[in-house]
Amino acid sequence: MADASYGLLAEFRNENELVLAAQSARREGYTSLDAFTPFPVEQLAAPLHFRDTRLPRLGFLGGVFGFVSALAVQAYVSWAYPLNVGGRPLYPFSAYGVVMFELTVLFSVLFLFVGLLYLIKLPRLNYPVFNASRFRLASKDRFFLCIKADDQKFDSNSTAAFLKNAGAVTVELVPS
Amino acid sequence: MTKPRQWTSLEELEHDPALQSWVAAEYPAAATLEPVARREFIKLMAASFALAGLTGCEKSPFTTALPYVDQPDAATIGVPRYYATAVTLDGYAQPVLATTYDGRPTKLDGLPGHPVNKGRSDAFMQAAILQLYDPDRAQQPSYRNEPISWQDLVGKFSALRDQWKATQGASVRLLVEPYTSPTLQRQISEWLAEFPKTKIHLHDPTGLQDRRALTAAAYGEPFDLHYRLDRCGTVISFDDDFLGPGPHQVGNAIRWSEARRGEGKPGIHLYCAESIPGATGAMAAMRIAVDASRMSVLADTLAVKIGVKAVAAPGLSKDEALWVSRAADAIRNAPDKALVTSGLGAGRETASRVAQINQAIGAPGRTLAFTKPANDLSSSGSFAALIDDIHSGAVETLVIINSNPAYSAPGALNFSDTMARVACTIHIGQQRDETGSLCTYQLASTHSLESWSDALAVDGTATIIQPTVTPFYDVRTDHQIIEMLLGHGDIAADAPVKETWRARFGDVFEDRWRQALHDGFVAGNSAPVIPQPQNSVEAINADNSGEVDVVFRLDPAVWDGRFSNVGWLQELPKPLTTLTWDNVITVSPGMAKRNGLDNGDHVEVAVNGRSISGPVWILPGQATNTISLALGYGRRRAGRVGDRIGYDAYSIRPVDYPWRARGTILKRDGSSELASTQLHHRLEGFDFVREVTEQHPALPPPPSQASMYPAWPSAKHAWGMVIDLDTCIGCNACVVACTAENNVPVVGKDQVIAGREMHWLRIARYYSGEPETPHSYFQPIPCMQCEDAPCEMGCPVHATTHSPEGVNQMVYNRCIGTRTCSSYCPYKVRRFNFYDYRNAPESPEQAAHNPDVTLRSRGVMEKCTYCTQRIEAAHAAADKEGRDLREGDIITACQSACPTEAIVFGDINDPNSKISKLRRSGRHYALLEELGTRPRTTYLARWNDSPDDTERT
Amino acid sequence: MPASDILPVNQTIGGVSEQLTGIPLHFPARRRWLIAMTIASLLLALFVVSVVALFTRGVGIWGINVPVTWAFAIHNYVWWLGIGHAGTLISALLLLTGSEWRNSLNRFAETMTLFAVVCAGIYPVLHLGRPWYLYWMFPYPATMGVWPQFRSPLEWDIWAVLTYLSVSVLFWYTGLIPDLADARDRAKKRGWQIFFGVASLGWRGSAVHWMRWSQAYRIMAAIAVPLVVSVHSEISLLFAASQIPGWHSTLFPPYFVLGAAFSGFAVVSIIAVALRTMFDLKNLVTERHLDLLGKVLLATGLMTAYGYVFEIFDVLYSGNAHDLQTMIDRLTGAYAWTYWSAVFFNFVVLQALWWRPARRTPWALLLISASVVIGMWLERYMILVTSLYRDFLVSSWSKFTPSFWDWSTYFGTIGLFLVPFLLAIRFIPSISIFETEKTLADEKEAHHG
Amino acid sequence: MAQIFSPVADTWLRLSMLALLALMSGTLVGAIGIAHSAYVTSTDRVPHQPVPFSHRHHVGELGIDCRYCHADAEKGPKAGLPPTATCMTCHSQIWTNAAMLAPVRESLANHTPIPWVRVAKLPDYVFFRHDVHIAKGVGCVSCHGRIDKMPLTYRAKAFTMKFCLDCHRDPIPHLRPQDHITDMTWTPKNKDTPARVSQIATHAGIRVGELTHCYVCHR
Repeated sequence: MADASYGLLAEFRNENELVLAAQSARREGYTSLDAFTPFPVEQLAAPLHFRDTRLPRLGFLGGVFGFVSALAVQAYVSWAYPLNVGGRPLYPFSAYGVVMFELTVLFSVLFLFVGLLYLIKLPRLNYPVFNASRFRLASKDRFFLCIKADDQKFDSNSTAAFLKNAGAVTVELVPS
Repeated sequence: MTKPRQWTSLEELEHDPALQSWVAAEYPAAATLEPVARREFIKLMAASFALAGLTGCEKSPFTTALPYVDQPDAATIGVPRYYATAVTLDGYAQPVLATTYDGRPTKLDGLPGHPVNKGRSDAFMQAAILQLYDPDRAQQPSYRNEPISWQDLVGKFSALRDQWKATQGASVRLLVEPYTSPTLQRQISEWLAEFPKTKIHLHDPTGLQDRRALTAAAYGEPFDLHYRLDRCGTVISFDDDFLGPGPHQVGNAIRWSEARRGEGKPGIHLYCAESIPGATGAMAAMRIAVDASRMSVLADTLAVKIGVKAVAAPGLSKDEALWVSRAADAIRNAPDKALVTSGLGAGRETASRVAQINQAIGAPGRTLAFTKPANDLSSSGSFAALIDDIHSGAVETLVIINSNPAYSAPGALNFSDTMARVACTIHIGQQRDETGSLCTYQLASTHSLESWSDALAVDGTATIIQPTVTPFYDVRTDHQIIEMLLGHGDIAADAPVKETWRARFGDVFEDRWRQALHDGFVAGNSAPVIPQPQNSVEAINADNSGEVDVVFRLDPAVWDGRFSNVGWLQELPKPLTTLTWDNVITVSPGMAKRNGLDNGDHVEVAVNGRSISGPVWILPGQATNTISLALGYGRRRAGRVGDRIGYDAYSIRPVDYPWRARGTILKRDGSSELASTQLHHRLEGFDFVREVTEQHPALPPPPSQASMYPAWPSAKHAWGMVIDLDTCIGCNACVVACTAENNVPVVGKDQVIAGREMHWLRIARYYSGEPETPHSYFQPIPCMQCEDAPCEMGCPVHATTHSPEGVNQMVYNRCIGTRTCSSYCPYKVRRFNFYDYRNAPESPEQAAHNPDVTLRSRGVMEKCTYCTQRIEAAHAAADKEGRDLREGDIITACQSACPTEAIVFGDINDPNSKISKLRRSGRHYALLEELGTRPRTTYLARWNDSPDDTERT
Repeated sequence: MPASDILPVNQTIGGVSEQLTGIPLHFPARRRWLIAMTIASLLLALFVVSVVALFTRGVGIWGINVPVTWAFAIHNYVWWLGIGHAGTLISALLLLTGSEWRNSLNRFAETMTLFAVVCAGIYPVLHLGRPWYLYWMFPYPATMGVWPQFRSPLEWDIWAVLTYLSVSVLFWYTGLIPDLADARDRAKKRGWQIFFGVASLGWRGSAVHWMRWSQAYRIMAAIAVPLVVSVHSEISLLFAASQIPGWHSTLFPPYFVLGAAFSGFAVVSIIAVALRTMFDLKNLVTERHLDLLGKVLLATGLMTAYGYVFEIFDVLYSGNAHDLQTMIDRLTGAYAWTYWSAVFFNFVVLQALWWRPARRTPWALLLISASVVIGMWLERYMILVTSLYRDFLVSSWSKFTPSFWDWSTYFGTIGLFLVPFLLAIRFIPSISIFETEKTLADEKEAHHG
Repeated sequence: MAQIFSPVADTWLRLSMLALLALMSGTLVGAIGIAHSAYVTSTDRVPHQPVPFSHRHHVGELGIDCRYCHADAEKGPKAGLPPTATCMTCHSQIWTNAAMLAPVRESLANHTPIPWVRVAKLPDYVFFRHDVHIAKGVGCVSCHGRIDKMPLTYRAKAFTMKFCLDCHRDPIPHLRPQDHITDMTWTPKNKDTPARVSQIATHAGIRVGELTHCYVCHR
């Protein structure tokens, strides 16, 4: 186990090659995989075993929070200083509706955004993969598959060989 | 309002310099006044702790407070005191009850219990208080326009008197305007006793003497006429606007409204022939527009119909004939309740004819009362005569008492230059005005509210005028000054008046004096007489020069010009035109069409050789060939407010008969923007003003309005207001009263043009029908205090909410100025401070403010509050006594001013209150009822008593 | 190229990346940008002057009065907010409907939205009589014990606008992160690297990140759409909640929303054409895009026109005397010119878009869009002034004339909009890189079968 | 390619983000706090007076009734400050030439008022009436605090709108029998004592529920 290294980074020409490589890696029994692409590639969800719904649930939670707090604030205001405003009811729920909706949306989106950053652990300016020489292409037109060093099956040589066979243009050992 | 405690003297406030340093702190401006003036100014401010709202918001949490050094027992800080006294108009007393806070008069109301005005008031009376605080007043006497002390004057006068003695006063002339003051009368006779050859001349711009001249023509000797409108069923008026502005307005309006209310139907019907639309015509059952010079023709025809022997009149138009016959019918139906009147514009021959008709129907003693003038001035020389004497060099000294001939004399006489030929001219007056500034001596005199004097009301009831505040400038009362001229030195202000009345009251002087001061008047008025009219009607050879009748009218806002420097009145929308800050030349729609005139276009009006030019205003209902000029404008030395506004109609006023002339009108280039507060007057078929007829005396009941919301519980009392459109004569008294009570700012002409006038209460003026023969309506519009107020719903910060008693509350200090409330208000009664409209903190007007009402800063909304300060004061008083509020505890400013009691305020929860009864009337309706705003301010429909029952709205 | 194609396939993904990151990194068209910037800054200066004058002297410097207590301030507020609607609609709505052509437009559309909403949001503050008390509109424990009044449409506004602004910012930034990373990686200079590095929060395009990101982005889009609709409906309540004739109508919410989208798309078209020529982006913003924009413009325009027609029908059907009075005033009164020129600029000119070449000729589309922007401005003027200057009581009828300061403040806000917008297109990728790349990739995919 | 940022950069970024968050929320809380603070409500200052008048001595030790000097309190809206003459009723007899009383003597001599500094001052748009509050049984101490313990006078209660509202919403507990209005130490005894009964009596006729609308104090 090479603790000094973060993992092996293999470069592919397009997303299909990347997806195939990812699938075969999974078949080979590699579990600690990651991929880096210039744009979202849905087909990677299966090989990377991604089925997490925490974010949507966070968004819902935020919505509920906004809804309730808006209702609470407005009702409290009427309760705290009951004033006759144009003969309208003291608790005009129809009028509360607007602000309730607005805050529902606001907090839902806030939760989503903060939740996203929290779950993907950003901001993170310094990260091992940035050490890779060709990694800057990952945001341009190259597709990278990464088998991390903490994988049980990881072995710098054999894994590198496997990646070459999978059709990688280049394979690079990324120091951590 | 519980009967206010009335005060009989000021001694507790006199000579209390205790507060100088305080005033210096609070009113830096006081320091800029001359030392003497300053001392007096401080007296004025005596004992006022921080005046509410004067400083928009505090600078520091801790401010200096200055107590009395020795507090008079009478003074309770912050509690108003009331003085019964009077201000004057045309020399007549207008009895007032003056409210003073900590020594500052802040409000004038009609004097309750006075036989003439019964506690009611008019615009002039309300606004008189602002003249007291006029920053442009003459603040000390001057000699050749240099300040001089009274002591020195006493010396100079004795020198003068020696000259006069030499000629027994032959070289001396006194110039007076019509006056009623017994003390002045006494002093003048004293003068004549000392200088027997002195001549008195009369300058009469407002026509008191001309009216007497008319009666003299009709009855052989001068009389004052009093219309007993309360006993009338029918009144025929020939160009006599007896409900219009003037000293008689309040009395006439009260009597007319008493008759008008009747039982279930109008008790009095007016038939008006008018050349210029006025309040009277607006209230008429049948009105016809007739050129001023044709009035006598109509009068003759009426005389024939009534059976008074009269020359058969030349042919009348169809409308004229119809009007005359209807009028004649009305008289025949109830001759014992009929009265025929004629105005100055109608001329001498009409007056004589009218006198005969009245005689024929037995009006004298029944519907028409006569009194001998309490102070008959007909013996005194005319103004023209004075001019001649001056030219002949017979005049060496001219004493002008409270008159401004340099401005208000007919231009043809060219008084200003003529006066220069007089060696010594002495002007006694409040203002260093057009005349004062030309005189050798300008002797600054006091305002009535700081004077000891006396005057008679129109019915002859005397009022002893007592000061409500010691003068805060170095000035003297007219009487003091005359005493000085008579060589009695600088005596106490009350001495001359006491002397007059000591003679009248005799040995019980002290008690009766005190009583008179407390009541505000001396019971007993001039005894009525019943004269015989002349049989002959002197035919005036009709002047056919010119093309049109030119009628001269006193301005409803600034009168003969004496109120020019009063901002409240300059900004007061004039009845019917709703114009402010200007005078116009009104023409008929027909004439406008003929000469291609539009509102504001400049025209030149020429009357025998002299001409003026000004903007025209097309007035629906004006007689086709009559144009009217408004006097009182074009002043040159009125002050910062009134200078250089409008044209000066005096400059073309005829000398012989100054009320009507023949002239020509000519279109000129250019036009000016006029500041009208209402741009559109045609009713456009809306039912804002509703009418009932004797056939259909009740309006259809309003549809019941369901509400999705449960009603808010009301407090024990629920305030409301009912305004009777059938008795509103649009006199503006309520508007000025509201302005005074609520510290409503004056914004100036440009802001009015921009549509930003601030009146909390506006009188909407509408007309229906054809512009040539309109029916006019007045509709006062205060805040409707809607129960379901759209405005309140719109405010994001709770700055306007509802009180449990149903008042729509506006909290200035919470307002952030979104103006949503105004946008949502269907009645547009809210007013916004687009700029900071408050007076400069150092200006004397500050002292006129009602300390119980906050001054509004820039950027906040304001509106009618039902005079909430009065409501809360009444609550506090009642709560202190542990009792409940009673009917009449609360009277709003507009209500107390209204001469016809058209405005009624009260508790709509109390089924027995006056307002509840009115709300049950068949004439009761709410404005824009269909909007479901549930207004608390509602209206009583106008009676349509037109004999031909034409549907008007 | 097949009809399904939006972007010409004769270009590489990498090429797109280089081209778009190239705009901020080594900026082409410096001169044209500088000229634009100078004009914008002058307008901004005018704005500052106007605001100083306003705050020192009060709202009296404007032409407003009673009854016309609201005019330019609220009128331009609505206009700007309307423009600010297109961005979110384009990116969110079309994202959900999977219309890939939006990928070349959404970024600058959203950027435009941000600054338009800022311009809108500043007006309610300016129009206050006492702006320094603005904070009274927020619920906070005050020593007065008085709170905001939540029945007021104006109170709703504050929340609506603030929500819309923050949501737009977050949505815009979320979509921007990957492109910032791209720019970071393309950057050679240290300064650029740090700027984009921090701005992109260290985004590294990890597949797992992409998946979470997509979740967030799509949900945001899903709630952004109803938000857009709600915001302008709510603004319309500012008028509809009153009883003023010409305002008090249930038609208003949809009428306002459609009008908003209409004016918004017009501005998007203008910007699309402008950028396209300024940065020579014909390969990414193709005639096809302009064509589609033209169609959308036509569609929303016709829907807005329906609003006009129905408004009249509404009045005639109700037969309410006051509504009738106001309608007649609008069509024939002192301000009829606003109504008729609104009709002309909004709908008459628009009809050219039925004609395919008009949609595909940049300058034609530009002119038509410009006319729509003017038309919608006039429409808002008409709605405000004609309703207020003659409401219920004849005695309160008045007039309105905008003052110099009304105009200066308005033109000033255009500077307030342009300056930050020009800075944005100067310093950040103004077309979504990764989304265009994806579109291109999918198309190439489709070609290779 | 090499890293653009060193690992420390992340720490700094996170720290600065936290700092920003703290700053924003801090400002908000701080602002609201200051508005409630003794500084803004100026309950923390003892203004300097021309004469170092001690209420503790005159009220606490000598037991002079408030209304002896503030005579208008029951009659009108303003309690009023004592005229110099009132001071001199005693000080013409005692401390006749105490240095600290010099300003008082001068005031009488030159007939110029003593420029006291007002401690209990409400904004100009608030209309408060002493008389009705006293008539309904609100004691001096309720607003002016333990004046009898003040060597020099200061503002004991923060005159915020909340302060007024608290009492206007539910006046009953704050009321007292008329004969204890100026009493600094009076407190309601347990329910059934006569004091309590008379207290109930005093607030008969108080329009509870009608005292919190705006026009009660603002006009």
